[in-house]
Amino acid sequence: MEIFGMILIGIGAAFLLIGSIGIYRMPDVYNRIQAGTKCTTLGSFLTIIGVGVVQPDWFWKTLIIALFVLVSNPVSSHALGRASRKKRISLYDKSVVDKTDEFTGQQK
Amino acid sequence: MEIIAGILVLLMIASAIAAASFQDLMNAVIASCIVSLLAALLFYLLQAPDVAMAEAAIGAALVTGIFVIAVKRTKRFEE
Amino acid sequence: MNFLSEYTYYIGAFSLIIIGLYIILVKKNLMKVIIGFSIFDTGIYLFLIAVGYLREGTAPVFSKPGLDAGKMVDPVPQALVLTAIVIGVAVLALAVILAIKIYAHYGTLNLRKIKEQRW
Amino acid sequence: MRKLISIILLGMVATGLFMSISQIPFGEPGERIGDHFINQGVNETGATNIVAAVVVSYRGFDTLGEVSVLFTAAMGLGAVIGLVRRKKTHTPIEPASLIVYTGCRFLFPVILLVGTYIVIHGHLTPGGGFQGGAVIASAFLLMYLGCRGKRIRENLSRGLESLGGLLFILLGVTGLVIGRDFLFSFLPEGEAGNLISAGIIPLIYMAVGLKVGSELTGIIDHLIEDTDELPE
Repeated sequence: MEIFGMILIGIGAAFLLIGSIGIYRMPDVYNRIQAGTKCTTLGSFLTIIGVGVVQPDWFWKTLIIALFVLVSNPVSSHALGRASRKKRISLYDKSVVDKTDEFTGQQK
Repeated sequence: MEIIAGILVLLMIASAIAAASFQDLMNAVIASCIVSLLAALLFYLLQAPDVAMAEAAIGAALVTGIFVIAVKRTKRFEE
Repeated sequence: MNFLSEYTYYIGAFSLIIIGLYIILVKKNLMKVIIGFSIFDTGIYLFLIAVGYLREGTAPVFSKPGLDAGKMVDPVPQALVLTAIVIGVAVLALAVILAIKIYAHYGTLNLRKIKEQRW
Repeated sequence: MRKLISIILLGMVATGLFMSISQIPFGEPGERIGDHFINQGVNETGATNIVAAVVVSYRGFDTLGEVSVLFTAAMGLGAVIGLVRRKKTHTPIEPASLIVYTGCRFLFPVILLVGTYIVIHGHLTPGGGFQGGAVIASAFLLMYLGCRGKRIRENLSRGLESLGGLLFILLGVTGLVIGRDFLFSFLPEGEAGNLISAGIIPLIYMAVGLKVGSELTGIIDHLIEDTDELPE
């Protein structure tokens, strides 16, 4: 059981590492937000659950914390992305598709 | 544990210097928020969980919110 | 080197206090000065907590039986800092709202340009 | 010139601070006022969290003073805001997107619950009135930012705040009424470690939590209301 928890923590840490490399390597704001959100959500979820598996007393508390992270992290990243889109921060030069106006067009 | 504390202290000093030197006030506010968060971690390492809780809730959320509202209300850039 | 590893927390608190004082004394922008006050506060809290620390001590909470009371860190600085943090945020909000009012009145946050604030 | 004077002054302060700090030993056991609190705190107050015992019981009178400082700061803030009554120009506030709105609506009761838990369990685990009040206020900050337009009534926050202060003072005066000291713990201490124990410490912490939470919420409410009326 403890080894299983350690494996979970290891996978989570690997995802967090990939996420931070992604934040460093990606060219513009939106790609960075995407890399940061996806990798850190899964990474912190797995890490927290792994801690709960290693210490069975804390399992329910860690589950609640993990659910909280699972809800709050995408919402905050969505708010960040929308705000930066509202500020008209330009996309990367080689971006292929931009559907913002299509979605928000009817509001303007 | 001492190495972790040393890294945290170094990061905290770097954030404080960044808060002092940024011209954009919003960046300075975020840097001071990072100072508070790292201070909360150091409080936890110093076996003071009560203070760590208060510092994390206030330094990270409330103070930053107050400063962001104030910066939005006044000028954003330091002249 | 021994000094550095021994006094890590003191060095952090000391640096925060000095940086905060530097911002308060040198910077011209009023909002920056208030940020400096906040950093200065954090340094003082860190210093007080570090003074009360006991090496390899535990937190002053009897969470499970069998904890040794002699190995607990000092609770008095923690209680002091706890109330000081909450009061600090209220005073900070008061300072911020005064800065907003000053901006609404003078149209600037530059302390050199506000006549009554010159030193 | 001014910068030079400042830096010289700063150097002097830094030297003095460094000389005094390097004399203080770090982590060494010594003569501490806290030894009595740690050794006798559980027997005397019944609270397993010694910090809570110190804040509420041993230094309860100071805490009352500190709470009144908080009240004075909030009152001064309200007075300064009311000083200049600008005319209401309703700038349209753009509503948050549906995802943010739903997320905040979902997270708000959860954070409020956590804050209440921290307040109620203050005498058993790390936490208490000040921390829980701050968490509750941050929940309201989230609601103000995420769901623009929703707002608690000002009378409600002011009433809760007054209720908290009044409760604190009433609990203190009750000790005087029954012939003992101010803030005397007149309830039985119970068994240390249970939820209902430690005399009046949980009650006072609840009063403090109510007061701090509504106080900080009121401060944020004032600031945001002032911002929304910005004449563009």
